[in-house]
Amino acid sequence: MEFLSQVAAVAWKDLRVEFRSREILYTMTFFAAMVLLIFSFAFVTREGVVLPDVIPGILWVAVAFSGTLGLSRAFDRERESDTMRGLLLAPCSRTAIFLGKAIGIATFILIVEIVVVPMTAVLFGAPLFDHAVPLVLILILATIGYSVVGSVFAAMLLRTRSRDVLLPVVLYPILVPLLIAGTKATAALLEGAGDPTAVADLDAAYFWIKFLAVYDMIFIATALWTFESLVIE
Amino acid sequence: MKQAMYFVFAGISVLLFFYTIDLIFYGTPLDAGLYFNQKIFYYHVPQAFVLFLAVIVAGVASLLYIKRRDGRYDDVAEAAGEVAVLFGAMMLVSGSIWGKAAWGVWWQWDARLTTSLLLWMLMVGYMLVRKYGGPSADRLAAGLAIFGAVNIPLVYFSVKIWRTLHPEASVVPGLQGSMRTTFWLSVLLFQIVFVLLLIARVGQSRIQRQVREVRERALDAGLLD
Amino acid sequence: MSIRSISVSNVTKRYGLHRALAGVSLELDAGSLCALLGPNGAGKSTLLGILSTLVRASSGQVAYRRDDGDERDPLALRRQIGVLAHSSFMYGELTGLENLAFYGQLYGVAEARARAQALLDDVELDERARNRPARTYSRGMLQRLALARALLHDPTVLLLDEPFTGLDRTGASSLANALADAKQSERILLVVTHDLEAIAGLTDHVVVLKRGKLVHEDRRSQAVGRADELGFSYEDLKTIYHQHTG
Amino acid sequence: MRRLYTILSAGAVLGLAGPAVAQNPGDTPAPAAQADPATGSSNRARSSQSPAGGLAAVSGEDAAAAPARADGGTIPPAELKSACERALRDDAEWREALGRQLTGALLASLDQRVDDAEPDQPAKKRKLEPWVEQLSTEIERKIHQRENRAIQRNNNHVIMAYAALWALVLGFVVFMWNRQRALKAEIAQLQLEVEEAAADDE
Repeated sequence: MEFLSQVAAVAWKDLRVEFRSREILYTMTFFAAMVLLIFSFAFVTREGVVLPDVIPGILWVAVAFSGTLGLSRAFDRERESDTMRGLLLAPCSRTAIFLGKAIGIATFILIVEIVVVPMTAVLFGAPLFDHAVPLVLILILATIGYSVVGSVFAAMLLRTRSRDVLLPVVLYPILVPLLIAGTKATAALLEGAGDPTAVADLDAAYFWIKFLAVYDMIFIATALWTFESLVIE
Repeated sequence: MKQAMYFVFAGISVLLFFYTIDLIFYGTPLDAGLYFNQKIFYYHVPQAFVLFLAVIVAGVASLLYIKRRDGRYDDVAEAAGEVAVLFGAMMLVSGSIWGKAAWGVWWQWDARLTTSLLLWMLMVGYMLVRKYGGPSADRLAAGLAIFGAVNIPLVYFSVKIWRTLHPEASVVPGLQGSMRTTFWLSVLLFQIVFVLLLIARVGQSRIQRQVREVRERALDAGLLD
Repeated sequence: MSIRSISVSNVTKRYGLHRALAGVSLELDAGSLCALLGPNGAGKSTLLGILSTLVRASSGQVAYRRDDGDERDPLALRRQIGVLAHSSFMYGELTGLENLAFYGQLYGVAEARARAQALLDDVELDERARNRPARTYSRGMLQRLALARALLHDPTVLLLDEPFTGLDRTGASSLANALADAKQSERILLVVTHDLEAIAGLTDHVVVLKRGKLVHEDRRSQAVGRADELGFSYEDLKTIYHQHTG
Repeated sequence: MRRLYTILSAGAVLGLAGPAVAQNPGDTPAPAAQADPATGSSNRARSSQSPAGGLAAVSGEDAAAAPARADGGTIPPAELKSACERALRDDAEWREALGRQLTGALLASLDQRVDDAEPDQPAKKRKLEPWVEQLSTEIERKIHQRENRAIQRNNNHVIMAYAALWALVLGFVVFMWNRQRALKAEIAQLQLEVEEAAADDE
């Protein structure tokens, strides 16, 4: 029981500190918006229209990159103010700290998604919200998976010199299935974007949602099982 | 004894190499569609097997390393990682040549090729982490190897569903007669070469570790400074 | 279960090929304040890190003795150890009270908020100050907050790393009083410092480290509980320090 | 015998077997060369026709009547033939023109052959002299055979692949070899250091 209260304490602290300074939230959101704009230079055709099946790609790349930004910043902040040592000194297992941080980061990414997804819908005219329920499911499941795996590696990279460089190197190969699933699920939702008659390929979307759930479970289990021995000095 | 076994296997692999070369160029009929280019198939697919195997070996060895804190497993993981990068490179080269012959383009986003490329990128990342990870590089690399190995089936399925519009029958069971024997002989050849290279590479990283430990122990004992 | 003594036997620590500690052995007892002196880079902080279970020794053992045998479980150990470091471990955005409440929850302290309020009174952080974000605190206030944090879970071992640096006269003397009280209540105290004057009179055990080796150790048996009989005076500490690190 | 030779060569070049692909029956590729029964006969037919008539046919108009002699009698074909051969031999320019015309006709027939193959093209059937037809099918077959052999032969492409693979393995082994040597040097150096240190301590 104490484990859960410790996880809650760390998560609550992270959220409270962030809502006071909002440093990560603003930077991540701005960065994600910038990624969207940069992609629009690449994909908006002369007539000002974006090919429909590129839109999920743009969305998920923006989320993935801004997530990495948020991840490394969240852990860097603990290291700079040396508060990480305060946490490590506390009588709680490293896994509790890691889970607390993961919950914090998941919340940050979700907040960024709340801004970025409507923005994509507006900028690229994608009817994302026709099927809001599956969309929200996809976003939540993907964010959970992302923050769990991301936190594991960000925590391990804490004291490494070249961590900002190594985090993407380490993280993206592992996140490939998640990004594929996210992109394909969103694409399935936008399937019938053109003509009103076509119904979006819902069962494909739900397949990918199940895939994301399996991905999350597998990596949460792996993280819980190996994290303690991965970070012990 | 181990040394002798090693050279026995090396000999077998050389013989098997000649035999498979002969079989590939003479023993097997030309493929109806690809004529001669199909011949690369006998090397391409076994390499992919070895790549997958090497990643799994690296993952399991890393898991044992962090659970048992024993440097020997780390050597195996490092060796398997490097050999995986080698075989991955070979597989990609032969794959793209076969692609050029079969589909006329150097790279084809075929499900299996893409999965192998992603796995190869993972192991290249593994080498990068080992090289630039600093003092905690071993644990970091172990973490990546474990998560990477767990990731294989996920990558395989997600890419398979993403890339295969039509589920085409896998080529391997379709072989008959001399093609089949040649194929499985080449697979055997590559497994042996993989094990040989792995053992040699493990020996090397073990020596490196032992040298480092001797130096450290000497430091502790105040012998060196 | 409080820890009665800590015995360090032949502990070494190596970062890659750099040797921070080379075979240090010493005993720390309840109710005594040990001053760990030595030039920079002598390995003082490393030793403190090892004692606080944060850093793992390359070789050698550290035994934390309780009345009924050794304490092995690191989580239980950390419940008994309080650390006051140069950095305050405080979150700038959170107020003093919130910081303490957070750590209280982490340490599993019963009624963390009440306990925090009491400690903030002890360290004389008034009502207005404790509800301001910690980043607005002065160095002295931050140090007092950090001391409150270190004592939050009533640890029997108190490790202090350069606690006096940056403190003004009143701050240093109030910290010294707090240390005296801690000694009074039979805790194990280890102070790493250069500020000999601040700990003069409190120290009954001096250890000098130089380049990772223990070069000098001296105890002044001071009857337990008799704060008035001074242990090492300022002059004693100065001579010892210069003698062994000259 | 040939296989043994190839194996040795393979060994020498480490997998760069330059197999002379024996044309053993098992190896003939699927598109069997259609043995063209007519080729034999078409040569005979061509020689009996007078080249002049052939020329007219080549340019597509109907065959003209036999040429008349100035004095109204017809010139016997044999005399006509030898006169023509002499002319061909002497007048290089005319010969070349004749040759060019002939190849032009052949190319036209091949083009038409391609057109016929086009499914959506309306088959513009142009009446061609039979011997031109046979000649073009024969050429086409020859091209096909050459393509076929090239494909069979383009082992340089696949051999390059095998070579690249084994070069990679070789590169890896050499890379490990160097690292082994560096390791040995480091061990020797460490040995030295330890001995020195031990010597100092006594």
